[in-house]
Amino acid sequence: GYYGEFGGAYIPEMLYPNVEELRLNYLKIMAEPSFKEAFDQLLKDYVGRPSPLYFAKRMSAKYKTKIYLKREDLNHTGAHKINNTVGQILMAQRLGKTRIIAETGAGQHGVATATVCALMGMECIVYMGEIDIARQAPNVARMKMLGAKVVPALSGSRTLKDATNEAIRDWINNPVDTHYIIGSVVGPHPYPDMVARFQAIVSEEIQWQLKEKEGTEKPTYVVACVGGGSNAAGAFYHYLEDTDVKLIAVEAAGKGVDSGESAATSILGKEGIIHGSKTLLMQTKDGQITEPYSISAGLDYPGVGPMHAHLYKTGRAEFMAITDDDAMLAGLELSKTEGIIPAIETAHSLAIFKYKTFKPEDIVVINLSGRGDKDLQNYIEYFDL
Amino acid sequence: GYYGEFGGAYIPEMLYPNVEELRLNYLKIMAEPSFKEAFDQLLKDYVGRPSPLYFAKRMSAKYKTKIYLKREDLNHTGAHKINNTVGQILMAQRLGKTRIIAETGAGQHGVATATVCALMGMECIVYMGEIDIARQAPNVARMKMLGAKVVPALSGSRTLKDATNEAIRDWINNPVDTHYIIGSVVGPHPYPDMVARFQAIVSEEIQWQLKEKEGTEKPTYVVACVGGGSNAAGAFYHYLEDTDVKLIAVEAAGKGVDSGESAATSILGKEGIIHGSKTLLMQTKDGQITEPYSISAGLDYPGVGPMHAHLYKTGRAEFMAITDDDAMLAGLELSKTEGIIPAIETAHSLAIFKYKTFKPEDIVVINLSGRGDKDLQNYIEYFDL
Amino acid sequence: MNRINEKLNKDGKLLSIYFSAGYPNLSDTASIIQDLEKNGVDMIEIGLPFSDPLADGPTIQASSTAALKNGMTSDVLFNQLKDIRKTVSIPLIIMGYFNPMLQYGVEAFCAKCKEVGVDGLIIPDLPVDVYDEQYKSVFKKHGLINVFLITPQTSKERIDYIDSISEGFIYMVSSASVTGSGDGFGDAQTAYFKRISDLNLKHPQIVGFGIKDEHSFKQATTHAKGAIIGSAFIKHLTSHGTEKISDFVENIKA
Amino acid sequence: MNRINEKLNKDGKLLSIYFSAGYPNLSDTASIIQDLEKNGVDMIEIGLPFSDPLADGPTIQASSTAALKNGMTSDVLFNQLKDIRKTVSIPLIIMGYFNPMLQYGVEAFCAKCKEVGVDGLIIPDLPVDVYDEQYKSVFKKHGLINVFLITPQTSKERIDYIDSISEGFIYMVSSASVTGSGDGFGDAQTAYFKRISDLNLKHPQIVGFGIKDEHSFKQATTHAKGAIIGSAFIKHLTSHGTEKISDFVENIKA
Repeated sequence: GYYGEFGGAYIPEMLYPNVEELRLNYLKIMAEPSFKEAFDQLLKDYVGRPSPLYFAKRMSAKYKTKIYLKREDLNHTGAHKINNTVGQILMAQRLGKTRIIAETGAGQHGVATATVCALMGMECIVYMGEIDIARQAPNVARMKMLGAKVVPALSGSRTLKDATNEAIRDWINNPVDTHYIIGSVVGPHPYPDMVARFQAIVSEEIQWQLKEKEGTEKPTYVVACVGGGSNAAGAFYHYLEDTDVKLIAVEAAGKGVDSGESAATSILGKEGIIHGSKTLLMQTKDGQITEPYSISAGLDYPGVGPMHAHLYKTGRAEFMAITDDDAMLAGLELSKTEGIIPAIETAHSLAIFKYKTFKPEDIVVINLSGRGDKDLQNYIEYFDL
Repeated sequence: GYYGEFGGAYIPEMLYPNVEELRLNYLKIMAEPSFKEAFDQLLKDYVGRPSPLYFAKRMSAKYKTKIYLKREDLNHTGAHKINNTVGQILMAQRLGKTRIIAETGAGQHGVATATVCALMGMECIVYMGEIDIARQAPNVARMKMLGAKVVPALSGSRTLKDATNEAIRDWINNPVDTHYIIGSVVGPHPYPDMVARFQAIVSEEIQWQLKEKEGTEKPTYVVACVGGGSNAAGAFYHYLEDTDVKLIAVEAAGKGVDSGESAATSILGKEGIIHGSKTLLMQTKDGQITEPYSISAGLDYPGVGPMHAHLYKTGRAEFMAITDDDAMLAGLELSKTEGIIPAIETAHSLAIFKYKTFKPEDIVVINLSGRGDKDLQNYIEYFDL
Repeated sequence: MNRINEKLNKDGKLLSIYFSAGYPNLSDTASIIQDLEKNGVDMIEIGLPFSDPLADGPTIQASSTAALKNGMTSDVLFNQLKDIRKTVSIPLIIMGYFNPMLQYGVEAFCAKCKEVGVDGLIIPDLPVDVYDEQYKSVFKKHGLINVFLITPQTSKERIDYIDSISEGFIYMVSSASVTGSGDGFGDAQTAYFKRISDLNLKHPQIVGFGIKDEHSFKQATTHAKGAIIGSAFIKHLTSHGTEKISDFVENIKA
Repeated sequence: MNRINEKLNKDGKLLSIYFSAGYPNLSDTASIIQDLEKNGVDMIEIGLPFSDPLADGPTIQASSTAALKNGMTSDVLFNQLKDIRKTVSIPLIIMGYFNPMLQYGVEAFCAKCKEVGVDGLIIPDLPVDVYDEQYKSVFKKHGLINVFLITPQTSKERIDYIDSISEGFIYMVSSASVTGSGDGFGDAQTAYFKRISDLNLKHPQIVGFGIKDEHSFKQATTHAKGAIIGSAFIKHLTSHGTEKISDFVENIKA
């Protein structure tokens, strides 16, 4: 359950049976042919996989390199999140669970969870910070349309971190019938590993798609934004051991890495424990977890998955920090250049071309983790559209 | 250029050269291998085709028949509209055009047009009724993000019909460099035929996908909603000649077919000329075109494509009219039953199960023409979410 | 002989005026026609208003919309014109979109035109080939001249076709643009007028779109038989009502 | 011998009280401890507040948040406790989440505990196996007892493991639920208390979660050595401040 020194399961004893049940079973269940079949079928017919690997011609011309976009924005519900929730709902069924809980920040994981619960006819409770509920009304409405109960987290800063605390409390209170669908590669082992395996379909597809297009499975670079880190985990997964392929993880610098309003967890964080996992997190010198800031609601998580902490610590991945302003401009640029409005999370990845030059023969695969419809209000206000 | 008695090109002489140029070239261009290749490539890598044919297990169980959903909602920009705009932008390039105009009502076709213009780096002007601009702010913002100029139609009822008038005027004023991307199977010949051919990919895929799943290319029924009729044209296309396959076209009854607030064009319309085509349209006895009503902004067009007028007149397709209330409830039902929030247009198709019973062995393919994100505000208000 | 042909056969340049029937007030139609003739106008296009006039600019659309709101319909118009030939002798042409005529019944519409003394029709969205195939005989039966448009983009071949099927004049659209836009004629347009004139077609051309004053009327009629003024006259009606029609006409013919 | 073991060795049922250090006021910590001992409380859990206390209910979280806002830190707490052993002799346990300890340095934290006279720790999110592998020797070196939790869902095998590694008592969570919820104990819970008691573990059990009054204290201690009250005491502090601690304790021990 560790990535180097990071990971583990730093959980209260009350959670031990739940987490242990999952730990003992998840690999076995994932290996069952009937599970694989059901998972693959849903990814294909319900999620709409494979998501295309799209050669961005005009962006490539502009930045004089070969830019491919992995189109997770085309998945059902509009982001990579659904890959994981489809996997976990099947897992929950096989574990005999009848009740699903989840946390959500911007609401994307909440929607993806509510979606698979509707699909399977399972009860769904989504914890969401009271402030986020007010900020993300459309996603709250989507969850309700899908039949989920959205419970406001009233404690702490009333945002994602607190919603996660509430979800964990719910799980503690409902240890037998409930499965907790964590939305990123965070939380106690086996979550980071399990979520990464469900998201690994992203790099699995990149391999054969790139082979078709470029005759090689190996891009020069794989680029992904990192909040908790699930889309990056998926895009990196099959390349982790292959050092021919360079990995770039892009974090949210908010108003600037040193501004005090940032979510550049790897750069600013120190080793510690958050939500059951040892990793890098933003905290005071006393070990209190601090509230991060990013214009992107999906990136303002104070921790980062243990896999990414390890990638940072070992230097396997290059970490870049992109400000709000750079991200917004990159989002607009992709819209005008390729006709794709990206999620603001994703826009961070696209902003690296401002700071990093690639060779003409480089193949740069960017994981286009989500579509920007959910962020329209932000874009409208930022650019005064 | 005719479907039975319907169709033709009832256009002012000022438009003759443009329409004639298109008429003389469109089939030839569409048959060019390089065109087909570019079109297929974009449909695959950019739009995300094939869209899945999804077996809706829980809906099927509920209605005791085999229900398949053709997932056009998973296309880039969220609806079937993009199939046509991708085709037309390639057509415009090959005709040497440098400027694109379009009309839009709810904004979906405007977004799909702005998208392909951004993709190709072409100037894009979208006409939209002043009232629709106010009602559909998110789609207006999307078009602006994509670099399009949105011009308000200030005349008449300031909705779709008037936006179409303005687009036609623009075309009259710019006969040489401009291509007009019409969004549905309406307008003068060759538009209805050309748009239907670009949308025909929908039924082409249904054929082989159903063959994979059910061992037959032929569903018992194909169901699609009809405003102008492009999604139905695409879903019906390859089954038009095959009377083993029953076709159901679903129109918007608004507050009731006889309420005076309806968009059930085929049932309520009379033969006439609208936007260059002879078809069925809603009009006064003096031949003035009337303003239709539907809760769905995509269905409140006073005309219908000439193909559909012909399908209605000949009885080849069964036409049903579904009210606002039935559609909204069907949209909620699909959300809670399958985890898919449909566009309100599409929700009309899903409401037929309330009125029509199918046999257990029937295969009912419903064209899920678009996703409901754009309609969230409507759903929120209607259900008080 | 149709009044239109009679008029075309005369020497001199023709001033034709378009206005929307039923505008500014529903009952103004007949008196405007009478005033126009009285002030020396040679021919009149009576606009039958339509809800979706896609070849018209904002000015004419606005007058159409107002006329519809005033209650104008095909029936009302024919009723207003039923005694017009008692006082008016210049050619009268109804200009309107095809759908209202279709709903009225094309045959019935033509019969009514003949009955009240209308001499011809201009139907922008009835293409010449559809007319040729389906409606020519009905028009002829009722002695109506159908007028077709050409534009700077119309090919020589098509101009010849239109010339061959025409019986009155050819409506020469000054530029490929909806009515009411433009600001006098430039070199391209005058060259176009000359080019068409030089074709020596069987039927004379009357220029429409963009004529608003003495200057543009003269430009237009240097090579053509006449010119039609629409938007500028509607604007005059909007500003000055029906009282000062003489001022408007005098300004053009000055 | 560690004060905890001394206390456990005595006859009678033990009342242990939890409160958040630095609540209601930053400087209340020492006086609350003194008052609790004065009123006959047998053992105290001093809560080191944490920003994200995921095993706590709303009452304790609110007191933690208030304490943090008051300025509570590990350093401040150790400073407040530096003379505590001059006046207090009952066992003192720091209960807190692992991250603040990790930032302080586990070794340094343990050393400080020893220095000020803290006898043990309860760290809900430090799993027993991680403790076993990585931190046991540090705790032992500083004479600190680490207390582990069991719940109704804990397997017999795991209970045995926890019993084997424990040195003081076993913190028996009354139900798999966060602190401060529940409403007295039902049959399932009392059966669970008896089931654990019947295991005759090496280490005594003290029940936590859900004890709030004389009745629930008696229920909890029928089969267990003692019980811990947290949320109910915090609520008392919130309502009555630090003045009437005697009332609270008397009500439990009545």
